[in-house]
Amino acid sequence: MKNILSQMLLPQFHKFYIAAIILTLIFLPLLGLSQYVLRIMIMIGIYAMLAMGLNMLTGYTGQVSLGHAAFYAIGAYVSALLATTLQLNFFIAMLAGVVVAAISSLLLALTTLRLTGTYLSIATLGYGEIIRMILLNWEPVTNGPLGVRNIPRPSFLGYELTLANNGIYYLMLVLLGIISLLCYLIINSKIGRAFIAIKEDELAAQFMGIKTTGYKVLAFVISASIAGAAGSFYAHMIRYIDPNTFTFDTSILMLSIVILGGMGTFRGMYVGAAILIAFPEALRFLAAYRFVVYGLILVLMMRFRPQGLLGWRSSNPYRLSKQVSEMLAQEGNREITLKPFEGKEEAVKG
Amino acid sequence: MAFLEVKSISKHFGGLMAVDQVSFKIEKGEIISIIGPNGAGKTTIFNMLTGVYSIDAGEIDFEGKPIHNRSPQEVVSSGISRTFQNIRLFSNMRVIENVLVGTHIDTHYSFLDVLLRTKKYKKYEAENTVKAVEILRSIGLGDRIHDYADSLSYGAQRKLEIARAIATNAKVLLLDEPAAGMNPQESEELLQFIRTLRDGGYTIILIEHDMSVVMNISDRIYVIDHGKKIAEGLPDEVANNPRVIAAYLGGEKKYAENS
Amino acid sequence: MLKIHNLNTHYGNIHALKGIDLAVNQGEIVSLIGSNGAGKSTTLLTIAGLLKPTAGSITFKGREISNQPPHEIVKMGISLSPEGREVFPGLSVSENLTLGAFIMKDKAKIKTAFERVYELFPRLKERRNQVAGTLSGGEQQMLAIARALMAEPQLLMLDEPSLGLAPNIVAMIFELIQSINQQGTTIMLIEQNANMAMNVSHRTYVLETGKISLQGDSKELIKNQEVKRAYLGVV
Amino acid sequence: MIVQQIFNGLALGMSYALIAVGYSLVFGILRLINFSHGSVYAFGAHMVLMFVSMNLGLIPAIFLSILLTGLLGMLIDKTALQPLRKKKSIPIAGLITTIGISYIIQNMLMILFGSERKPFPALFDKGMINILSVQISSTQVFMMVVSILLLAIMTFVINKTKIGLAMRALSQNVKAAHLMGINVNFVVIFTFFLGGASAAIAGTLISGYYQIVYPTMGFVAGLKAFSAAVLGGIGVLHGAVIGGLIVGVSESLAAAFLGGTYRDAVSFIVLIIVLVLKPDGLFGKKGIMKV
Amino acid sequence: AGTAGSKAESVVKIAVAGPLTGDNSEYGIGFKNAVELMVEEWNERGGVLGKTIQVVVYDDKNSGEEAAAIAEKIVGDSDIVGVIGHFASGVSMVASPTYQENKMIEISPTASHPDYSSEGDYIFRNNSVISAEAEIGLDIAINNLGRTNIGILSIKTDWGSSTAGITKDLILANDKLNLVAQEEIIEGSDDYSAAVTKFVNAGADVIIVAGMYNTLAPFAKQYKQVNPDIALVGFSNAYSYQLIELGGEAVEGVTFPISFFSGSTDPEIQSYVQRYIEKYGSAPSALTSQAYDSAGILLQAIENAGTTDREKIKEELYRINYKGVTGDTFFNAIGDAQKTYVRATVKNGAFVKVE
Ligand SMILES: Nc1ncnc2c1ncn2[C@@H]1O[C@H](COP(=O)(O)OP(=O)(O)OP(=O)(O)O)[C@@H](O)[C@H]1O
Ligand SMILES: Nc1ncnc2c1ncn2[C@@H]1O[C@H](COP(=O)(O)OP(=O)(O)OP(=O)(O)O)[C@@H](O)[C@H]1O
Ligand SMILES: [Mg+2]
Ligand SMILES: [Mg+2]
Repeated sequence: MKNILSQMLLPQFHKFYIAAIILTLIFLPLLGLSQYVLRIMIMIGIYAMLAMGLNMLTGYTGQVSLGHAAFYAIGAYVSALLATTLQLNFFIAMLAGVVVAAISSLLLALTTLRLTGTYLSIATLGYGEIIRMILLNWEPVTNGPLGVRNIPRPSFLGYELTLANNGIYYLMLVLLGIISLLCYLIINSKIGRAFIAIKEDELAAQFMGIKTTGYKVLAFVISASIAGAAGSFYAHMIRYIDPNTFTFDTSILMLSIVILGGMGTFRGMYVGAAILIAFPEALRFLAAYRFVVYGLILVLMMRFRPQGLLGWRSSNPYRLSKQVSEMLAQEGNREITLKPFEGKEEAVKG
Repeated sequence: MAFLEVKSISKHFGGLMAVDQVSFKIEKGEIISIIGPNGAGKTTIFNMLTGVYSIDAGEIDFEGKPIHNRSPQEVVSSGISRTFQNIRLFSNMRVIENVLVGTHIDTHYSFLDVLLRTKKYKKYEAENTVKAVEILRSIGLGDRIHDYADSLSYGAQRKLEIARAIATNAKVLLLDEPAAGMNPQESEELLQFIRTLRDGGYTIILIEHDMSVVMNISDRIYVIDHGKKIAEGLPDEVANNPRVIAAYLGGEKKYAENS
Repeated sequence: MLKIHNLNTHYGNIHALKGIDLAVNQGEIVSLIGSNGAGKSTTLLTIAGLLKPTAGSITFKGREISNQPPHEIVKMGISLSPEGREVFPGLSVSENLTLGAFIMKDKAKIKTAFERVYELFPRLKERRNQVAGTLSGGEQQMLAIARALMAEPQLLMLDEPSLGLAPNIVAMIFELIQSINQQGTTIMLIEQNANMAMNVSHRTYVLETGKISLQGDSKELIKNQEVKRAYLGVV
Repeated sequence: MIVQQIFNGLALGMSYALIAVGYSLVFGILRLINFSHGSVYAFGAHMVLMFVSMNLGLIPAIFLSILLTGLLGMLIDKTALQPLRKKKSIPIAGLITTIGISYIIQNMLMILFGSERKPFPALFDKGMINILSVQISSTQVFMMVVSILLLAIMTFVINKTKIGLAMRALSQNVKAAHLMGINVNFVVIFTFFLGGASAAIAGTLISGYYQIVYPTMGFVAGLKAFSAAVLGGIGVLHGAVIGGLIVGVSESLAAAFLGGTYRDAVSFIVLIIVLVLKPDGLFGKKGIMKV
Repeated sequence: AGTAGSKAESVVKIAVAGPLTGDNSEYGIGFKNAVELMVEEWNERGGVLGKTIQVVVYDDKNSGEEAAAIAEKIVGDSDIVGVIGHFASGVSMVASPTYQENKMIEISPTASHPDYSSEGDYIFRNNSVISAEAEIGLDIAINNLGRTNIGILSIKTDWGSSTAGITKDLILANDKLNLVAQEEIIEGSDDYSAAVTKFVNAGADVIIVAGMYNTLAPFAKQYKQVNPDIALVGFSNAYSYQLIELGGEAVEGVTFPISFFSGSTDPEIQSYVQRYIEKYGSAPSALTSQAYDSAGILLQAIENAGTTDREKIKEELYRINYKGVTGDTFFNAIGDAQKTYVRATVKNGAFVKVE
């Protein structure tokens, strides 16, 4: 039994699973799911995006943000305001939301460069609250507590995407796909390795020549941009936003997904989001006890899997690209003499 | 002009003079050792060389250029790399990934290359991976590349630290007690490995309390006590220096037994 | 004094100790040697109660201790100077030492214990107000050993006490081991420098990948060809 | 008016300080941000209310509540956090656990007591004192005295007693603490007891001051208190108190000169400015980093 | 969707949506209680159109995200003829596009956002209209309490800010009145000392408080410690027995406009209050009573329409003139309830009408 299971987890099967899941997701709406279920799927998608972004910062780089709702809010507001006042197209408005979220995260990261650990977390928490206060107080622009209403739905080539025509759902899938791909590309590069090295041992990372502050700022900007994109999508999906959506609770929910799913994993983000968004809905029958049980679930899940649901070390070998394997095979087991680096062109002397 | 020259550097912590006007130099391809009693200031010298601490006075020149009071990153990119007295690996990364992090500094592709998976990206990734595997093979960790760093035994972890330091394209390696925690057999292997590095052209500065290693490998030895240099010279000279014996080696020359 | 029977310890899936049998008699110095990763440290950690064995028994003075929490084991008179020093980095040297005597109630005894370790390690006395985290590696090692001595244990376990120490201090430590042993403390010793360990100890166990492969009188084992080749670095 | 506003801020700050001490205590020992502290604080206040309604008298009610809330702290550790320690999990896992616990406590309080604001008996209400045209209520004075007392006791326990030494040792190196013969679980549970008891004291005093209790009372106050603890240098108890006062005064002044809706923003801006200038908080020690 | 009338079911469902968990659950639970009470009364009389009325309750935790999902759930159930809810305007407005698109009637007893009811013709509000109430509030300050140095305290929500804004304009338009200070607060803190000090220093003799009971009561307490002579004006949504419970002596003399008065001699209101207390153990507040009437209005409209076809019911709603416990209610063209107000004050720990 265990053998079959571990067989199924072999890397050669991975592609197959991923393809199967993607296909299911694509054909799901055609099965006549209710709009209620669809909406929940969309919320799961949004939180998966948010978690994916926060994961870059917290899961991989080890910087715990307790104020990520701020970037979610900025993306939502910038995009919503541009779309309602200037009638900008959704995609352009979203781009603007992403850019502003990125810039604001850059400012935050640059001011808090010297902070580490809990001190950084609290600074981000403070930042989240400050942004919310700005949304509430800067009435001429944000409309204060009245929020922004009548946000246009996304439209694509003149075709309006709604819940009913599944357009919103597919847009969510596409966005989530793009964000996942981006994260995948970044993590599987020197940037990703630098992120993880910083999380593991920042000082040692510096001695590897990694400009740690630069990479931490980069992680901030990447994760804030993703949150901004998710915020923009949320605003155009829900069509009314006010400061109450972007509270500390929202930041905590994102963080919970990242940790519960498994920091520094991809699959954990989808599963974590699915669980934490679907549970409150599934627990409706409990009435007043709904969030008591929700809390209990959080406690129990951490108790039994403190490293996150899907946070295990892969027992698969490290994947060497074909090119590398060939180069190594060619080399065989020939004796290697290590020589110090002398500049690329210069011949090396003994 | 020496390859690496330390000119009368000092460092104090509060009232404690941890390093007091220490000077030494090393030529390309040499192995020198810094020895001395516990708390003499050896690790502090490494910390000043690599930018962990700023220096209170003095100068450090590498290849004719001053490198003191630079950030660790700048020091590494100039070609000086180190290991730590207390092992500092990226424990949740695999062995090969640890070494790949070491190649970071020599990976010159941009963010755009990453997103587009350009040829440049692929070339660097492939070359660096091959390089990493080669380093690991040569240090005897070729069959452990897939393991996670913290599942290695102590001795293997020390080797991995050295491999990671080499991967940064270092010309000078600063090794802080590399043989600590190794049994005589393993120290002997390490000794051989350090020799081959030297033969390959690396310059090495060693801090070590294991005299069987120090005396057998060093071209020259500097002895520090209470932050001050108290002796320098060839291994034999140092080993027979009464001051060194009194302050450090103790009554008998135990190292001789194992050579 | 200490009897270990069929001891098994796991780290998750890793089977680190695979049925160890070992005994330490009152007044002995017993050394434990073996290559990297053989399971030496694991054995001591299991005795100290920091790791829970998955099978087997450990009795100390006739009492089963494998099911006891670490602090109870310390109270019974077992003290460990662990691998990796494990000092309290933010506390001062003297606070570290005070903690070494945590289980002792008698103030006067604590005072003499302080005097004794300060005499043994004048460097620690000199630095008694420095926070331990800023000590040099060797100074921390001294602190770890001194701290283990503070509780005046009946069984003292030292995991690589010479690690990172200057040769003259190493020599001092080995003299110390012999002298406190003569004063009645039983000692279990792990050393990479097997030669020195076997020179001071009465008996030696050789560990290989979680199992005892050899055991016997240190004086005899030191002549064993296999031991010589594998652990003493002489061919 | 400025003087009056500063005094208003000090009184408010004292309330943050009272809560902050509990955060700081648990963080100082366990490196754990105990997100359940805010709801434990609300729990403490509700228990007083419950015992009062059982006609036990105010003082016995307060003591019972302190005891019971302390026990709740112990229960939290025993059932939820101790298993995590056993598994040597990453510290942040504990954070999610405490969030879960805070959900449980808060929602249970709502089910049992309702979410509405309920009146709480006034404590030590002897009217206002007027000093140089500054109005101070006797309750405020009382609150300050108790906070300083609480701080003094806690500081004494941590710095001068054996269990305090064990607590500090534990915060530095758990493995070594075991080896010293310290009963780690006991010390942690004791810490949680102190944390819970201090939350109950804070809950009682603050509720007595505002004469209000409700299940979510610990949310915003807890957030501010936690920031205050960090501002002062988390883990340093007097830092928590000073941090609380700074947050309180900056809030009060912001409300006075910019308007009430800016108070939160300003207090967080002050927090960030302080941290940018002093990255380890006002009294925080720099982490010992020896390479 | 939306033609539930074709079904030959023997039940008619009404949904209640509001916070049943979370910080605002007291209000959501009030909704649920009130609607269930109203439905019980109707069912005792034989239901509506001969069918039994059933209440289905949805908890939105006062969160927009949850409300959006719930709305989909509600419109997916073709037996439901209308929704009483949601609580906060922001939450209502996330859900209302879904209701509007699916021709589901929504009557919010509490939403106060100025634009809420213009979300569509199926979207109604049975809450007081801010401008009308603000005017009366000010009139109370001047004529009932005889004060002219006015301070305004408001909570920073759509309702609080709008009320404060309108009140302020009215004061500025009147030469005899002084606006001495205006303060806004954010919910979450119970500390009003900064605002009190400012009002005191500005020499205010009356404060108009645009907040619920949970702002008004502690504010009164803290204010009266410093200045026992201050006069306070509240609004109808602070009308709740909890105001007195929480404020004690400090709320003596607080006066507000109300459309629901629990001490009314009207037998209908008497019996409602009685029944409510019997069933739930506490007196109904103004907001709860608005929910009670909202349910009554919806049911009356169904009866008037003679069908469960939601389009027809909606049209009936625009024609209705409902005599409920919160006074006579009719909706204007955009779906806002128009109400008549009386004034009440707290005297000797009870609400009494001001003549
Ligand atoms: N950050 C610091 N603050 C205070 N004192 C320090 C600090 N770093 C080092 N020291 C002190 O400076 C002295 C030199 O320390 P260093 O680590 O350089 O010694 P070392 O020669 O490497 O010794 P060892 O052989 O034991 O590793 C020691 O006495 C140490 O206690
Ligand atoms: N924390 C751990 N997690 C997983 N495996 C471990 C852990 N610690 C030790 N091991 C494994 O257990 C085995 C025994 O380790 P142990 O530390 O006891 O060896 P040792 O004999 O003390 O070696 P060394 O001489 O290197 O100190 C090794 O294979 C090691 O890899
Ligand atoms: Mg050193
Ligand atoms: Mg070991």
